[in-house]
Amino acid sequence: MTAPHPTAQRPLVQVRDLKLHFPIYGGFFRRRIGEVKAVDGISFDIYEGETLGIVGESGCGKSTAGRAVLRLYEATEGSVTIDGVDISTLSQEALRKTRPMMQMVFQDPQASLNPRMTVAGIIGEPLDEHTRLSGAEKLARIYELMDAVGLNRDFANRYPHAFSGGQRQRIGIARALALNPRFIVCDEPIAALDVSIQAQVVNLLEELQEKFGLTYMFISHDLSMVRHIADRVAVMYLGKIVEVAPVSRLYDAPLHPYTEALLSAVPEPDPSLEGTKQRIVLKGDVPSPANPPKGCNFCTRCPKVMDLCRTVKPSTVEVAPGHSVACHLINQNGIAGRTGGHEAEHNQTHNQQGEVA
Amino acid sequence: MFTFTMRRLLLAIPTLLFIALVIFLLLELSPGDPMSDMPLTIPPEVRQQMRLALGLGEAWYIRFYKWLYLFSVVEPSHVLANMTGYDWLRVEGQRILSFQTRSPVADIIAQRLPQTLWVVGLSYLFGILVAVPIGIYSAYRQYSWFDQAGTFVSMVGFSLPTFFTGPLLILICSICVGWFPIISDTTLVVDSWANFLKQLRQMAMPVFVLTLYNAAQITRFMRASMLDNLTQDYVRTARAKGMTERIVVLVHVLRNSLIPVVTVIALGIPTIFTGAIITEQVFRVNGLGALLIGAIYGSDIPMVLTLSVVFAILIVLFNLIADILYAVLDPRIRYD
Amino acid sequence: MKRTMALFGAATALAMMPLAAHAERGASGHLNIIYWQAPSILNPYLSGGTKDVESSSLVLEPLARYNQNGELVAWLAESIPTVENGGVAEDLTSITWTLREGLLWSDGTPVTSADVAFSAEYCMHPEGGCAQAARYQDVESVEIVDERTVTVHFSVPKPVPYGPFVTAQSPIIQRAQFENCTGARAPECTDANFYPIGTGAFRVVDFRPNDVISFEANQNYRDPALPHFATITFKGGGDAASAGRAVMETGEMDYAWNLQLAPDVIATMAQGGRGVPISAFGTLVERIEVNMTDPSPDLPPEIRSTRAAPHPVLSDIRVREALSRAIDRELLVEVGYGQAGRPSCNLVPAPPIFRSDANDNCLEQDLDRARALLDEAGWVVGADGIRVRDGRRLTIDYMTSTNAVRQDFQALIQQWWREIGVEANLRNINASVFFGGDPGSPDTFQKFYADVSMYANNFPGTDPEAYLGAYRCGFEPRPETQWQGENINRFCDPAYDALHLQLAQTASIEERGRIGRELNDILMQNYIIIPLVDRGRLSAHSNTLGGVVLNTWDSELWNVAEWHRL
Amino acid sequence: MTDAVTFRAPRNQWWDVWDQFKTHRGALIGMVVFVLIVLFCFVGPLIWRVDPTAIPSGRELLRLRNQGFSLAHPFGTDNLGRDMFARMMKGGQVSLAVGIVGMILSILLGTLIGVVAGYFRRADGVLMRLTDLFLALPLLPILLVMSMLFRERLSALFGVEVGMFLMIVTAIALTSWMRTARVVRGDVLALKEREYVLAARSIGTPPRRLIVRHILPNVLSPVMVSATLMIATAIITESALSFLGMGFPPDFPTWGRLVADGVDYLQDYPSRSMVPGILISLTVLSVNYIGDGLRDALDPRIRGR
Repeated sequence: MTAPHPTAQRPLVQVRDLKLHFPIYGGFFRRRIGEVKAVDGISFDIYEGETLGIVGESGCGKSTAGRAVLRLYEATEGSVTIDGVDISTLSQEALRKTRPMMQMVFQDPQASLNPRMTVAGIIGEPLDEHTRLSGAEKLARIYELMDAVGLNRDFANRYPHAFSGGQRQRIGIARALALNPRFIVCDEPIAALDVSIQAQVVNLLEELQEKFGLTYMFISHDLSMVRHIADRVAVMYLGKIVEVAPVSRLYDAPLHPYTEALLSAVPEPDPSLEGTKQRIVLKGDVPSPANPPKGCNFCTRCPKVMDLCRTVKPSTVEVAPGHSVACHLINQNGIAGRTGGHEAEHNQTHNQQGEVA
Repeated sequence: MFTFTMRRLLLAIPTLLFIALVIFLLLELSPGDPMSDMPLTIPPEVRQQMRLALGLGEAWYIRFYKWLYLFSVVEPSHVLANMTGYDWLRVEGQRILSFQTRSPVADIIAQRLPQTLWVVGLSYLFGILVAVPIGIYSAYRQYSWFDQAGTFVSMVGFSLPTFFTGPLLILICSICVGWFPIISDTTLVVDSWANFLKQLRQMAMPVFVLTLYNAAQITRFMRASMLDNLTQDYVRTARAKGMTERIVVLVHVLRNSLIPVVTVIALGIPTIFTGAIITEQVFRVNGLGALLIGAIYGSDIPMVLTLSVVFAILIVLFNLIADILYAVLDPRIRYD
Repeated sequence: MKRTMALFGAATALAMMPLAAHAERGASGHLNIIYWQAPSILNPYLSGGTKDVESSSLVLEPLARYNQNGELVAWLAESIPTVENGGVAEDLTSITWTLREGLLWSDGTPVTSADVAFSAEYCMHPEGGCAQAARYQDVESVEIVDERTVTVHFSVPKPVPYGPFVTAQSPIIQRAQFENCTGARAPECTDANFYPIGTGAFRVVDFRPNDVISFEANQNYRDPALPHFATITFKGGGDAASAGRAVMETGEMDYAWNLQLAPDVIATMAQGGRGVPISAFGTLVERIEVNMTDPSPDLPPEIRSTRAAPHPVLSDIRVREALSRAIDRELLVEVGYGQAGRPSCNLVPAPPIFRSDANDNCLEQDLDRARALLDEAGWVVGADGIRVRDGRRLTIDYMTSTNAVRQDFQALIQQWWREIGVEANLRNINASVFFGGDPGSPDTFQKFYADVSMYANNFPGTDPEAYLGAYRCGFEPRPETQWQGENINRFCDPAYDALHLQLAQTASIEERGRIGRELNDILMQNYIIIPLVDRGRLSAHSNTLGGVVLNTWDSELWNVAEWHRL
Repeated sequence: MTDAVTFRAPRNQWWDVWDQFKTHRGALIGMVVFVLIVLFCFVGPLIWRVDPTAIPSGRELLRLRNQGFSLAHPFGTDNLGRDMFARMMKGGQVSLAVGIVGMILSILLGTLIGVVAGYFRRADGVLMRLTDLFLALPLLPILLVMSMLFRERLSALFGVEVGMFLMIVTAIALTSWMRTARVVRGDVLALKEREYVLAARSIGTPPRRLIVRHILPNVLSPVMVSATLMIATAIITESALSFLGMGFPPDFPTWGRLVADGVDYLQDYPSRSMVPGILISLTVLSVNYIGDGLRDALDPRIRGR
């Protein structure tokens, strides 16, 4: 599980300065008095065949970002180019035509399946929308998909309420695969599942990626799972990406204080090491995205906050190939050995996990 | 909350204006004519003159504008003056005159209001008083014989049209048995015990019929709302804490169940004023409902328009009150 | 019907009895009257509605009025002016009235000729919208001769000069009260319109429009012993059935007006034993008006139902006669009106001098004759029993206002017509639309977008000149007149017009009777109008109420001063 | 929509609904009664072949009218000698048809407006104001105006009776859709945020099909409940209109009309208004019970218990 060399591959998805602001109306005349900056100017690329993990606390805008990338929400600003097509400017009809290329797997397998449709109906819906298969062809395709995700063919005529959570998520995955997409946004696909099932689903996703050459944007708050599946990871905080790096680099040498804090919270599987782990506990709450801090978004909770952070927004700097950070510490001091201690520690954990994987 | 209320009130103004316009145009388009109940012996020229004297010669928008001015400025000033006793509040000039009676519409409405309030208001009150305990008990003992009977009676309550129960009651209670008068004496002043009894007797039948209907509806709401709450976790918790059943049901469950019921009751209040058209007709209670239908039959445009807009105002107002009540009673709901 | 007459006679006899027991004003106590149509105003000049005119007749009185036999009797006037007694000018252009001596308004002020003249002025004001303006037609001026005398000058000779100030429809109102209420200001005087000061036996204590009125005896009434009742509650609203019940069954009310109910319903109520129904006949005739013009919707609107397009079927007198012959009028009366109706073959059924007996053959239903007439007209019975001629089915659009009795009549007549091979399409229209006269509505009786229509009409007073005048050429409703006009049938016959002109110039009552009958016969024998029922007035009074004399020529309450408790 | 697949159909969830419905005794009885009434009105005339408008000819009428219950005339005859049994069937046809068609129109209108208002944010404000407006409008003037504007055209197109029927049904629908619209809008607002709707959008399902496939089936249960209540409301509204003289004309039997006509005869021939009155009440009662049962059966919380 080495990071693919970014430059060697073609970016399939290019997100540039994507913003999604939900307006807030208020006051006597319901004027627009502000906006919730759910996604506030994020940019990243996803290369063909790779998995980009998006991590962050709940409410940081990662799900919204995922939906905005697929243009399920209309972005306020910015562009999303998938396979050379700028989907942020397409007409509704043209967008509809490009939908087969990009699909989504949802967080809650219960809520993402229409309780009044059969499994066959749910998996077949994309086929109805985008293909003109005959009844038999469609059925064949549905079975094929069910086989692919490991569902018993006999279940085709059942309704979702008859299935377990993991099976439902398989249905959702089968639906996403129906049109042979190239890019799938997995929006916390395992968050609502039992731990034992989670691994099955993630493994399924990996299998499918290999088999069909899929590109994933894998949104999760489960850092260990992301580490397992992702090739590169982007860390989001309050609508912004604070750090992007290949998975090993990020886990081994996080540069942003927030990333550090997040990683410190990952449970240590080895009890002997548990004691040596330094947990960074962040103080205070996440500020409201309607009213983010003036300077760096993280300045209110950052353990290493400086005066500069409170007034000036940090710009994103590429500190190494494929590793970008938005932090004044980096900008001022370069990558100087400030975080060295941590690096070593994480290297160790990485190795152990690597063995497990 | 305050801005929410103010905003809703302000928004209500264009809504009401539009309602007034729609009703006016409907009446304007409607084929009825205020002259239609005049005897045929009155020749056409004279009818035409009478029509002109009613102001029907002017273009519709002028008449609408005039009505609007009178309704929003002159009439409120008179109502205010009558209520406060300060005569200087009155805006001089013509008032909204009914075609049928040639007298100010507001005066007639004020005259009819007490009768409607007495009969319809009282039956609404009785309806609530009867319905709430029945609703509580049928929910508490769901599927018991009491619940089944209560359900049946309340179903019958709103399945029996008042135009059917009314005459039936008259036949039984007035004609055959002779308990109650069939014609309500609207001049009766309750100043003695005997007159009070008389008033009770003449109100008995219409109040009974309407109470049955109102109670039927409120019982259903009360029962459903109680049922919703009885299955909630907090009820189990309360019981587990060792509270007596009486306190669990009458304090915890009832308080929460009343929230939707109170708003339903508030929403129903405008119907007290609009009167029960059919019941009033059947029992000859000359209230606002009877006034409205009489005015519609007589194509009395100013009367119908004024009454309808007053009703519309009440409906809008009580909708708002219901919303506010909901927010006040239910801490989960907040308007900003 | 016999029983009615007996009852009627009894009531009259009672009224005539000397009433020693009730020699004192107000001795009879309280009277309850119910009108199922509620009065909305007590000024008959502002509303022509019968309920309003009759309720105000308790307070306001005319100079003269008609009694139950249709004879003119002096009321506030000393006597009836005629040509013979010099009250009416020889050239028929003026009439001089003299008030009784010592008349007082209920507020104690004297009634003068100025009040009389003012009453005319009030109604004749062009902006007042006076409902009784027709009674003051052709009045040039009202001259005050002295305190008690006025002379009315007409612009044309008036053979019957008893329009102004006669009957409850044109009473005398107090000048002092209404002085500032003329013209456009008339409707603003709510107090005056609700509480008129009058000379009648009662004065208004409390008026609630469309609901109830309280009256008390007028302490200044001219006869110190009258009225017998001290107070009246005049209740309005509801329906005829409950009004009848309240009088005849529960005894809550003493007098109920105009009980338009099915005869068996009335009979059951009468068994209640607390009151009796009374009836009397006037000039109201339920009839079928035949459209002489083509109401086909295919015609352009400027021609449809106008004389430019004669009716393709009904222009044939034989068809019209057949339609009339097929009807069993006795049965209609039996089903619809009982003692409140009798079969009629005339447009003018009364008074006796105007009543023709030349058309009585219509009383007998004669289906064979009707069939023969249609055969003769070339209408052949088709496969489904409906007659056909030149590919056209004999179908008739039959409209009327919505009303239970009228729909029963429609059903019966439809059945009879079917028996002679005529198909009737029934239509009924809400009365407020049908009689509304809105030129924009297709459903008014004036527009007559149907082949035949059924309703009732009568004439005020006892002289049918104006009534018969409606059927002259040029009086038909048509687009140019905004569909206003009284010649509903669009009948036009120059001979008829000439004869009517003759009537307008004749003063002699016998001669007027002859011409009137002749005009009636022309209309009847042309089957322009198919009369059905002479509709009487049916009211009811309590067994304990005496002095009621039902009068169809004037207000039913005309002699209320003499009503008393038995 | 889905079922090209046809083998071993698993138990449709409607069977669960039916199972629950069956346990509600009132609803079951209500259903039986309602079906019986419908059969009486629509199949009855095929067996009882008496013309409800036939009047005995000539003077026979006087003998044959106002008869009581007998074998020849199970419900007696009216004041024109017409058979009340046949009139009751005929009247029932109209009343039930008004109830059912009025309900369908009202539900369609209410659902349409509710869905549009709930789904398309931009239409929401306007449509909800419209709902308020209609809630505050009096029914009677609307009916009068409609009768003027459309009667002749409708009569010309469909004949007098059908024309009048369409008018009344439309009027009832126009003045009763608001409650449904509000309920549906509320549900749609909630449904719209469900993930499966988002999922459908991510597939590229256009709004129209999205609504039909994913939103409508899921608002079905509140709609069905309000539909049953609507039938009852429509029957009563029509009856009340006829009673007030604003509905069908007197020569056109409907239950409401028959009650109104019979009221005058209440004393002599009480059955004349009692029978249609009882039929109205029975129909409304049974429909209300069906609605009650449906409400329980369609509520998964209750069904689960």
